[in-house]
Amino acid sequence: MNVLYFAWLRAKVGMGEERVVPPAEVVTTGQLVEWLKARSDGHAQALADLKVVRVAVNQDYVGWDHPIKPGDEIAFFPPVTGG
Amino acid sequence: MNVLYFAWLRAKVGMGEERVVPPAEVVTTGQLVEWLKARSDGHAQALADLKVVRVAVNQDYVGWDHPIKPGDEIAFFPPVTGG
Amino acid sequence: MIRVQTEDFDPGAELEAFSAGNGKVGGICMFLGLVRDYLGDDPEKAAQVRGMTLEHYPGMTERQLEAIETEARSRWPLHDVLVIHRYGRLDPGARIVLVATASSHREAAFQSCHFLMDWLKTKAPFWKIEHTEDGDLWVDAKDKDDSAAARWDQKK
Amino acid sequence: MIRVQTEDFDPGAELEAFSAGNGKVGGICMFLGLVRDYLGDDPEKAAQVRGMTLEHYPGMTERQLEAIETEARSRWPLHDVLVIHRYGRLDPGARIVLVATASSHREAAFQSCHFLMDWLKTKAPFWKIEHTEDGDLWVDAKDKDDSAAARWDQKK
Repeated sequence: MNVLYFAWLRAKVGMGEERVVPPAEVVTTGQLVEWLKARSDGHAQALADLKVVRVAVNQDYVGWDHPIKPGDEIAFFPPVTGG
Repeated sequence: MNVLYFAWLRAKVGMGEERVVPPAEVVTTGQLVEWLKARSDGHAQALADLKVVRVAVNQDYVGWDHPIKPGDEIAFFPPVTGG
Repeated sequence: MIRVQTEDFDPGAELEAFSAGNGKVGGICMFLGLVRDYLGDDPEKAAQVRGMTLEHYPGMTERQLEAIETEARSRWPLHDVLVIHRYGRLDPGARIVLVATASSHREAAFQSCHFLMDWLKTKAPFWKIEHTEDGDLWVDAKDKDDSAAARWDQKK
Repeated sequence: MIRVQTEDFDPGAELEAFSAGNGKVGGICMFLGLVRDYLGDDPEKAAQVRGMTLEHYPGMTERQLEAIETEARSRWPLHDVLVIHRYGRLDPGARIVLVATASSHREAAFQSCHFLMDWLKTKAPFWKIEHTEDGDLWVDAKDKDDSAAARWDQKK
Protein backbone atom coordinates (compact mmCIF):
# COMPACT_ATOMS: atom_id res chain seq x y z
CA MET A 1 0.00 0.00 0.00
CA ASN A 2 0.97 3.61 -0.55
CA VAL A 3 1.44 5.81 2.53
CA LEU A 4 1.48 9.61 2.28
CA TYR A 5 2.59 12.20 4.84
CA PHE A 6 1.75 15.91 4.76
CA ALA A 7 2.84 19.11 6.47
CA TRP A 8 4.90 18.63 9.64
CA LEU A 9 4.35 14.86 9.56
CA ARG A 10 6.19 14.80 6.23
CA ALA A 11 9.00 16.86 7.74
CA LYS A 12 9.33 14.53 10.73
CA VAL A 13 9.13 11.27 8.76
CA GLY A 14 11.58 12.73 6.27
CA MET A 15 9.59 11.81 3.18
CA GLY A 16 6.23 12.50 1.63
CA GLU A 17 5.43 9.06 0.34
CA GLU A 18 6.49 5.46 0.77
CA ARG A 19 5.34 2.06 -0.45
CA VAL A 20 5.02 -0.39 2.40
CA VAL A 21 4.01 -4.05 2.74
CA PRO A 22 2.98 -4.57 6.36
CA PRO A 23 2.45 -8.11 7.68
CA ALA A 24 -0.95 -9.70 7.15
CA GLU A 25 -2.09 -9.11 10.74
CA VAL A 26 -2.02 -5.31 10.19
CA VAL A 27 -5.61 -4.78 9.10
CA THR A 28 -6.64 -1.37 10.55
CA THR A 29 -5.34 2.18 10.34
CA GLY A 30 -4.49 2.05 14.05
CA GLN A 31 -2.48 -1.13 13.63
CA LEU A 32 -0.67 0.40 10.64
CA VAL A 33 0.34 3.36 12.81
CA GLU A 34 1.89 1.05 15.40
CA TRP A 35 3.75 -0.85 12.71
CA LEU A 36 4.98 2.35 11.01
CA LYS A 37 6.25 3.79 14.31
CA ALA A 38 8.77 0.95 14.51
CA ARG A 39 10.29 1.85 11.14
CA SER A 40 12.31 4.90 12.29
CA ASP A 41 12.62 7.57 14.96
CA GLY A 42 11.09 10.01 12.48
CA HIS A 43 8.01 7.82 12.05
CA ALA A 44 7.75 7.37 15.81
CA GLN A 45 7.88 11.14 16.39
CA ALA A 46 5.44 12.00 13.62
CA LEU A 47 2.86 9.48 14.85
CA ALA A 48 3.47 9.85 18.61
CA ASP A 49 0.29 11.83 19.40
CA LEU A 50 -2.71 10.76 17.35
CA LYS A 51 -4.81 13.60 18.79
CA VAL A 52 -3.04 15.86 16.30
CA VAL A 53 -2.99 13.39 13.43
CA ARG A 54 -5.75 12.73 10.90
CA VAL A 55 -5.90 9.72 8.61
CA ALA A 56 -7.55 9.26 5.22
CA VAL A 57 -7.97 6.01 3.30
CA ASN A 58 -8.41 6.43 -0.43
CA GLN A 59 -8.94 10.20 0.13
CA ASP A 60 -11.77 9.90 2.65
CA TYR A 61 -11.44 10.73 6.34
CA VAL A 62 -11.60 7.60 8.50
CA GLY A 63 -11.05 6.57 12.12
CA TRP A 64 -8.28 4.53 13.74
CA ASP A 65 -10.18 1.25 13.48
CA HIS A 66 -10.85 1.58 9.76
CA PRO A 67 -9.91 -1.52 7.71
CA ILE A 68 -7.01 -1.29 5.28
CA LYS A 69 -5.98 -3.58 2.45
CA PRO A 70 -3.22 -3.87 -0.15
CA GLY A 71 -3.59 -1.22 -2.84
CA ASP A 72 -5.06 1.39 -0.50
CA GLU A 73 -3.76 4.95 -0.46
CA ILE A 74 -3.33 5.90 3.19
CA ALA A 75 -2.50 9.47 4.21
CA PHE A 76 -1.46 10.90 7.58
CA PHE A 77 -1.59 14.63 8.22
CA PRO A 78 -2.27 17.28 10.87
CA PRO A 79 -5.68 18.97 11.32
CA VAL A 80 -6.21 21.08 8.24
CA THR A 81 -5.59 24.84 8.14
CA GLY A 82 -6.76 26.05 4.73
CA GLY A 83 -9.20 28.76 3.77
CA MET B 1 -44.13 72.32 7.91
CA ASN B 2 -43.15 70.29 4.87
CA VAL B 3 -44.99 66.99 4.30
CA LEU B 4 -43.60 64.34 1.93
CA TYR B 5 -45.33 61.25 0.51
CA PHE B 6 -43.55 58.29 -1.11
CA ALA B 7 -44.44 55.23 -3.19
CA TRP B 8 -48.17 54.40 -3.31
CA LEU B 9 -48.97 57.06 -0.71
CA ARG B 10 -47.69 59.66 -3.16
CA ALA B 11 -49.84 58.12 -5.91
CA LYS B 12 -52.97 58.20 -3.71
CA VAL B 13 -52.45 61.70 -2.34
CA GLY B 14 -51.66 62.87 -5.85
CA MET B 15 -48.50 64.77 -4.95
CA GLY B 16 -45.10 64.08 -3.44
CA GLU B 17 -44.78 67.13 -1.28
CA GLU B 18 -46.89 69.89 0.22
CA ARG B 19 -46.39 72.75 2.64
CA VAL B 20 -49.05 72.80 5.33
CA VAL B 21 -49.85 75.00 8.32
CA PRO B 22 -52.02 72.91 10.66
CA PRO B 23 -53.79 74.58 13.61
CA ALA B 24 -51.86 74.99 16.84
CA GLU B 25 -53.56 72.06 18.57
CA VAL B 26 -52.00 69.59 16.08
CA VAL B 27 -48.83 68.70 17.99
CA THR B 28 -48.17 64.99 17.22
CA THR B 29 -47.69 62.91 14.09
CA GLY B 30 -50.95 61.08 14.85
CA GLN B 31 -52.88 64.33 15.13
CA LEU B 32 -51.31 65.54 11.88
CA VAL B 33 -52.57 62.37 10.15
CA GLU B 34 -56.13 63.05 11.29
CA TRP B 35 -55.92 66.64 10.12
CA LEU B 36 -54.40 65.65 6.74
CA LYS B 37 -57.12 63.04 6.12
CA ALA B 38 -59.71 65.84 6.02
CA ARG B 39 -57.89 67.63 3.20
CA SER B 40 -58.98 65.33 0.34
CA ASP B 41 -60.27 61.86 -0.53
CA GLY B 42 -56.73 61.04 -1.71
CA HIS B 43 -55.27 61.97 1.67
CA ALA B 44 -57.98 59.97 3.42
CA GLN B 45 -57.29 56.89 1.32
CA ALA B 46 -53.52 57.12 1.62
CA LEU B 47 -53.62 57.43 5.41
CA ALA B 48 -56.60 55.13 6.07
CA ASP B 49 -54.62 52.19 7.46
CA LEU B 50 -51.65 53.23 9.58
CA LYS B 51 -50.51 49.62 9.92
CA VAL B 52 -49.05 49.97 6.42
CA VAL B 53 -47.78 53.52 6.87
CA ARG B 54 -44.48 54.62 8.36
CA VAL B 55 -43.66 58.16 9.46
CA ALA B 56 -40.36 59.98 9.73
CA VAL B 57 -39.73 63.39 11.29
CA ASN B 58 -36.62 65.14 10.05
CA GLN B 59 -35.52 61.87 8.42
CA ASP B 60 -35.71 59.70 11.53
CA TYR B 61 -38.33 57.00 12.09
CA VAL B 62 -40.80 57.97 14.82
CA GLY B 63 -44.09 56.76 16.28
CA TRP B 64 -47.61 58.22 16.05
CA ASP B 65 -47.29 60.19 19.29
CA HIS B 66 -44.08 61.94 18.26
CA PRO B 67 -44.17 65.75 18.69
CA ILE B 68 -44.10 67.94 15.59
CA LYS B 69 -43.42 71.63 15.21
CA PRO B 70 -43.30 74.27 12.48
CA GLY B 71 -40.28 73.79 10.24
CA ASP B 72 -40.23 70.00 10.57
CA GLU B 73 -39.91 67.74 7.55
CA ILE B 74 -42.53 65.02 7.95
CA ALA B 75 -42.64 62.04 5.60
CA PHE B 76 -45.26 59.31 5.18
CA PHE B 77 -44.44 56.12 3.27
CA PRO B 78 -45.12 52.38 3.13
CA PRO B 79 -42.86 49.79 4.78
CA VAL B 80 -39.60 49.87 2.84
CA THR B 81 -38.70 47.33 0.14
CA GLY B 82 -35.14 48.08 -0.93
CA GLY B 83 -32.09 45.87 -1.06
CA MET C 1 -18.66 54.31 2.71
CA ILE C 2 -22.23 54.85 1.51
CA ARG C 3 -23.17 55.57 -2.10
CA VAL C 4 -26.72 56.06 -3.39
CA GLN C 5 -26.80 56.45 -7.14
CA THR C 6 -28.67 55.77 -10.38
CA GLU C 7 -25.57 54.60 -12.27
CA ASP C 8 -24.51 50.99 -12.45
CA PHE C 9 -21.33 49.92 -10.63
CA ASP C 10 -18.57 47.40 -11.30
CA PRO C 11 -18.40 44.93 -8.39
CA GLY C 12 -14.93 43.74 -9.41
CA ALA C 13 -13.49 47.24 -9.51
CA GLU C 14 -15.22 48.11 -6.24
CA LEU C 15 -13.81 45.00 -4.62
CA GLU C 16 -10.32 45.71 -5.93
CA ALA C 17 -10.36 49.27 -4.54
CA PHE C 18 -11.99 48.11 -1.32
CA SER C 19 -9.36 45.57 -0.32
CA ALA C 20 -6.31 47.35 -1.62
CA GLY C 21 -3.27 47.54 0.57
CA ASN C 22 -4.48 46.78 4.08
CA GLY C 23 -2.45 43.82 5.24
CA LYS C 24 -4.66 43.34 8.27
CA VAL C 25 -7.66 42.31 6.20
CA GLY C 26 -8.04 38.53 6.29
CA GLY C 27 -11.51 38.27 4.85
CA ILE C 28 -13.94 40.21 2.73
CA CYS C 29 -17.60 39.31 2.52
CA MET C 30 -19.64 40.78 -0.30
CA PHE C 31 -23.31 40.56 -1.15
CA LEU C 32 -24.65 41.57 -4.53
CA GLY C 33 -28.40 41.94 -5.07
CA LEU C 34 -29.84 41.67 -8.57
CA VAL C 35 -33.22 42.29 -10.22
CA ARG C 36 -34.87 38.89 -10.75
CA ASP C 37 -36.96 38.25 -13.84
CA TYR C 38 -39.91 36.72 -11.98
CA LEU C 39 -42.59 37.86 -9.60
CA GLY C 40 -42.82 37.26 -5.90
CA ASP C 41 -41.26 34.03 -4.67
CA ASP C 42 -42.22 31.85 -7.62
CA PRO C 43 -39.49 31.28 -10.24
CA GLU C 44 -42.14 29.68 -12.47
CA LYS C 45 -43.61 33.12 -13.06
CA ALA C 46 -40.54 33.72 -15.14
CA ALA C 47 -39.96 36.55 -17.55
CA GLN C 48 -43.01 38.43 -16.34
CA VAL C 49 -41.04 41.28 -14.88
CA ARG C 50 -39.93 43.78 -17.46
CA GLY C 51 -37.95 45.71 -14.92
CA MET C 52 -38.49 47.73 -11.82
CA THR C 53 -38.16 51.27 -10.56
CA LEU C 54 -36.66 52.01 -7.19
CA GLU C 55 -37.87 55.17 -5.51
CA HIS C 56 -36.09 56.50 -2.45
CA TYR C 57 -36.16 59.36 0.04
CA PRO C 58 -33.08 61.47 -0.75
CA GLY C 59 -31.33 62.58 2.39
CA MET C 60 -33.03 60.10 4.71
CA THR C 61 -31.61 57.20 2.70
CA GLU C 62 -28.03 58.32 3.20
CA ARG C 63 -28.75 59.18 6.84
CA GLN C 64 -30.19 55.74 7.60
CA LEU C 65 -27.47 53.87 5.70
CA GLU C 66 -24.79 55.80 7.57
CA ALA C 67 -26.47 54.91 10.85
CA ILE C 68 -26.51 51.24 9.84
CA GLU C 69 -22.82 51.38 8.90
CA THR C 70 -22.01 52.99 12.26
CA GLU C 71 -23.96 50.27 14.05
CA ALA C 72 -22.10 47.52 12.17
CA ARG C 73 -18.73 49.07 12.99
CA SER C 74 -19.69 49.24 16.66
CA ARG C 75 -20.60 45.54 16.72
CA TRP C 76 -17.71 44.03 14.75
CA PRO C 77 -14.03 44.91 14.24
CA LEU C 78 -14.20 46.10 10.64
CA HIS C 79 -11.47 47.64 8.54
CA ASP C 80 -13.85 48.85 5.89
CA VAL C 81 -17.52 48.95 4.91
CA LEU C 82 -19.02 49.68 1.50
CA VAL C 83 -22.70 50.04 0.66
CA ILE C 84 -23.82 50.99 -2.85
CA HIS C 85 -27.56 51.16 -3.53
CA ARG C 86 -29.06 52.18 -6.85
CA TYR C 87 -32.40 53.83 -7.52
CA GLY C 88 -34.36 54.64 -10.67
CA ARG C 89 -35.34 52.26 -13.47
CA LEU C 90 -33.59 48.88 -13.49
CA ASP C 91 -33.85 46.07 -16.05
CA PRO C 92 -34.07 42.37 -15.12
CA GLY C 93 -30.61 41.12 -14.19
CA ALA C 94 -29.43 44.60 -13.21
CA ARG C 95 -27.40 45.15 -10.06
CA ILE C 96 -29.36 46.83 -7.26
CA VAL C 97 -27.20 46.75 -4.18
CA LEU C 98 -23.69 45.87 -3.09
CA VAL C 99 -22.61 45.46 0.51
CA ALA C 100 -19.03 44.59 1.40
CA THR C 101 -17.22 44.29 4.72
CA ALA C 102 -13.55 43.72 5.44
CA SER C 103 -12.24 42.31 8.69
CA SER C 104 -9.28 40.44 10.05
CA HIS C 105 -11.59 37.53 10.73
CA ARG C 106 -14.03 35.76 8.46
CA GLU C 107 -16.76 35.42 11.08
CA ALA C 108 -16.89 39.20 11.58
CA ALA C 109 -16.91 39.78 7.82
CA PHE C 110 -19.77 37.33 7.26
CA GLN C 111 -21.90 38.47 10.16
CA SER C 112 -21.53 42.19 9.55
CA CYS C 113 -22.31 41.86 5.83
CA HIS C 114 -25.39 39.80 6.62
CA PHE C 115 -26.43 42.30 9.30
CA LEU C 116 -26.03 45.25 6.94
CA MET C 117 -28.23 43.62 4.29
CA ASP C 118 -30.90 42.65 6.82
CA TRP C 119 -31.05 46.10 8.37
CA LEU C 120 -30.88 47.83 5.03
CA LYS C 121 -33.89 45.79 3.89
CA THR C 122 -36.03 47.07 6.76
CA LYS C 123 -34.62 50.54 7.50
CA ALA C 124 -33.39 52.16 4.28
CA PRO C 125 -36.24 54.12 2.67
CA PHE C 126 -36.42 52.50 -0.76
CA TRP C 127 -39.58 51.29 -2.51
CA LYS C 128 -39.77 49.00 -5.49
CA ILE C 129 -42.37 49.07 -8.20
CA GLU C 130 -42.31 46.11 -10.59
CA HIS C 131 -43.19 46.70 -14.23
CA THR C 132 -45.05 43.61 -15.42
CA GLU C 133 -47.16 42.49 -18.37
CA ASP C 134 -50.20 43.24 -16.23
CA GLY C 135 -49.14 46.72 -15.20
CA ASP C 136 -47.12 48.29 -12.42
CA LEU C 137 -47.16 46.74 -8.95
CA TRP C 138 -45.74 48.19 -5.76
CA VAL C 139 -43.74 45.46 -4.02
CA ASP C 140 -45.05 44.62 -0.55
CA ALA C 141 -42.71 44.48 2.41
CA LYS C 142 -42.11 40.95 3.63
CA ASP C 143 -42.58 39.67 7.17
CA LYS C 144 -39.51 37.49 6.70
CA ASP C 145 -37.40 40.60 6.15
CA ASP C 146 -38.60 41.94 9.50
CA SER C 147 -37.76 38.69 11.27
CA ALA C 148 -34.39 38.52 9.52
CA ALA C 149 -33.58 41.99 10.85
CA ALA C 150 -35.01 41.23 14.30
CA ARG C 151 -32.58 38.37 14.98
CA TRP C 152 -29.77 40.95 15.19
CA ASP C 153 -31.64 42.68 18.02
CA GLN C 154 -31.43 39.50 20.05
CA LYS C 155 -27.73 39.09 19.38
CA LYS C 156 -26.85 42.59 20.46
CA MET D 1 -17.43 24.53 -9.67
CA ILE D 2 -14.22 23.72 -7.80
CA ARG D 3 -10.79 25.00 -8.79
CA VAL D 4 -7.54 24.28 -6.95
CA GLN D 5 -4.64 26.18 -8.43
CA THR D 6 -1.36 27.99 -7.80
CA GLU D 7 -2.24 30.96 -10.02
CA ASP D 8 -3.91 34.10 -8.74
CA PHE D 9 -7.50 34.83 -9.79
CA ASP D 10 -9.50 37.97 -10.53
CA PRO D 11 -12.50 38.15 -8.17
CA GLY D 12 -14.24 40.73 -10.36
CA ALA D 13 -13.93 38.66 -13.51
CA GLU D 14 -15.00 35.53 -11.62
CA LEU D 15 -18.02 37.32 -10.25
CA GLU D 16 -18.95 38.67 -13.66
CA ALA D 17 -18.81 35.21 -15.25
CA PHE D 18 -20.55 33.64 -12.26
CA SER D 19 -23.66 35.80 -12.31
CA ALA D 20 -24.01 36.22 -16.04
CA GLY D 21 -27.40 35.74 -17.58
CA ASN D 22 -29.45 33.85 -15.02
CA GLY D 23 -32.50 36.00 -14.35
CA LYS D 24 -33.50 33.85 -11.39
CA VAL D 25 -30.49 34.88 -9.34
CA GLY D 26 -31.52 37.50 -6.82
CA GLY D 27 -28.44 37.45 -4.62
CA ILE D 28 -24.81 36.49 -4.75
CA CYS D 29 -22.70 36.11 -1.64
CA MET D 30 -18.97 36.03 -2.00
CA PHE D 31 -16.18 35.53 0.49
CA LEU D 32 -12.58 36.35 -0.31
CA GLY D 33 -9.80 35.20 2.00
CA LEU D 34 -6.46 37.03 2.00
CA VAL D 35 -3.01 36.46 3.51
CA ARG D 36 -2.69 38.78 6.53
CA ASP D 37 0.61 40.41 7.34
CA TYR D 38 0.56 39.53 11.04
CA LEU D 39 0.85 36.41 13.14
CA GLY D 40 -1.91 34.57 14.93
CA ASP D 41 -4.77 36.74 16.16
CA ASP D 42 -2.75 39.80 17.10
CA PRO D 43 -2.71 42.65 14.57
CA GLU D 44 0.02 44.32 16.65
CA LYS D 45 2.45 41.65 15.49
CA ALA D 46 2.29 43.40 12.16
CA ALA D 47 4.60 42.91 9.23
CA GLN D 48 6.16 39.84 10.77
CA VAL D 49 4.80 37.49 8.16
CA ARG D 50 6.81 37.52 4.96
CA GLY D 51 4.34 35.20 3.31
CA MET D 52 3.08 31.68 3.57
CA THR D 53 3.10 28.44 1.69
CA LEU D 54 -0.04 26.38 1.35
CA GLU D 55 0.49 22.66 0.93
CA HIS D 56 -2.39 20.41 -0.06
CA TYR D 57 -3.25 16.80 -0.85
CA PRO D 58 -3.86 16.69 -4.60
CA GLY D 59 -6.87 14.56 -5.42
CA MET D 60 -8.29 14.49 -1.92
CA THR D 61 -8.62 18.29 -1.94
CA GLU D 62 -10.81 18.29 -5.04
CA ARG D 63 -12.75 15.28 -3.75
CA GLN D 64 -13.51 16.93 -0.41
CA LEU D 65 -14.39 20.30 -1.94
CA GLU D 66 -16.77 18.62 -4.38
CA ALA D 67 -18.41 16.79 -1.49
CA ILE D 68 -18.81 20.12 0.36
CA GLU D 69 -20.34 21.73 -2.74
CA THR D 70 -22.76 18.80 -3.09
CA GLU D 71 -23.74 19.15 0.55
CA ALA D 72 -24.38 22.90 0.16
CA ARG D 73 -26.54 22.33 -2.91
CA SER D 74 -28.58 19.73 -1.03
CA ARG D 75 -29.24 22.14 1.83
CA TRP D 76 -30.04 25.36 -0.06
CA PRO D 77 -31.62 26.17 -3.42
CA LEU D 78 -28.53 27.37 -5.27
CA HIS D 79 -28.18 28.34 -8.91
CA ASP D 80 -24.40 28.24 -8.82
CA VAL D 81 -21.44 27.57 -6.55
CA LEU D 82 -17.81 28.56 -7.10
CA VAL D 83 -14.85 27.63 -4.92
CA ILE D 84 -11.32 28.65 -5.88
CA HIS D 85 -8.49 27.73 -3.50
CA ARG D 86 -4.84 28.46 -4.17
CA TYR D 87 -1.79 26.56 -2.95
CA GLY D 88 1.94 27.22 -3.11
CA ARG D 89 3.81 30.31 -1.98
CA LEU D 90 1.70 33.39 -1.26
CA ASP D 91 2.82 36.91 -0.31
CA PRO D 92 1.10 39.04 2.36
CA GLY D 93 -2.09 40.50 0.91
CA ALA D 94 -2.40 37.71 -1.66
CA ARG D 95 -5.75 36.10 -2.36
CA ILE D 96 -6.06 32.57 -0.93
CA VAL D 97 -9.65 31.50 -1.39
CA LEU D 98 -12.85 32.63 -3.03
CA VAL D 99 -16.26 31.14 -2.32
CA ALA D 100 -19.36 32.40 -4.11
CA THR D 101 -22.96 31.24 -4.09
CA ALA D 102 -25.91 32.41 -6.17
CA SER D 103 -29.51 31.94 -5.14
CA SER D 104 -32.90 33.48 -5.72
CA HIS D 105 -32.92 34.49 -2.06
CA ARG D 106 -30.34 36.39 -0.04
CA GLU D 107 -30.68 34.21 3.04
CA ALA D 108 -29.78 31.06 1.09
CA ALA D 109 -26.85 32.85 -0.57
CA PHE D 110 -25.48 34.10 2.77
CA GLN D 111 -25.93 30.85 4.66
CA SER D 112 -24.53 28.58 1.98
CA CYS D 113 -21.46 30.77 1.44
CA HIS D 114 -20.80 30.86 5.17
CA PHE D 115 -21.32 27.09 5.40
CA LEU D 116 -18.91 26.43 2.52
CA MET D 117 -16.17 28.51 4.17
CA ASP D 118 -16.69 26.88 7.58
CA TRP D 119 -16.63 23.36 6.19
CA LEU D 120 -13.74 24.10 3.87
CA LYS D 121 -11.75 25.31 6.87
CA THR D 122 -12.12 21.98 8.68
CA LYS D 123 -12.41 19.44 5.85
CA ALA D 124 -10.31 20.52 2.88
CA PRO D 125 -6.76 19.10 3.23
CA PHE D 126 -4.68 22.27 3.12
CA TRP D 127 -1.89 23.20 5.50
CA LYS D 128 -0.32 26.61 5.97
CA ILE D 129 3.26 27.33 6.87
CA GLU D 130 4.00 30.96 7.74
CA HIS D 131 7.37 32.40 6.76
CA THR D 132 8.38 34.80 9.53
CA GLU D 133 11.43 36.70 10.71
CA ASP D 134 11.98 33.90 13.22
CA GLY D 135 11.70 31.06 10.73
CA ASP D 136 8.94 28.89 9.32
CA LEU D 137 5.95 27.98 11.47
CA TRP D 138 3.22 25.47 10.69
CA VAL D 139 -0.11 27.11 11.46
CA ASP D 140 -2.11 25.24 14.11
CA ALA D 141 -5.73 24.33 13.54
CA LYS D 142 -8.09 26.43 15.62
CA ASP D 143 -10.81 25.15 17.93
CA LYS D 144 -13.01 28.02 16.85
CA ASP D 145 -12.91 26.71 13.28
CA ASP D 146 -14.19 23.35 14.52
CA SER D 147 -17.01 24.98 16.46
CA ALA D 148 -17.85 27.21 13.49
CA ALA D 149 -18.21 24.12 11.32
CA ALA D 150 -20.09 22.19 14.01
CA ARG D 151 -22.95 24.67 14.16
CA TRP D 152 -23.99 23.53 10.68
CA ASP D 153 -24.37 19.97 11.99
CA GLN D 154 -27.00 21.19 14.43
CA LYS D 155 -28.89 23.06 11.75
CA LYS D 156 -29.08 20.11 9.39
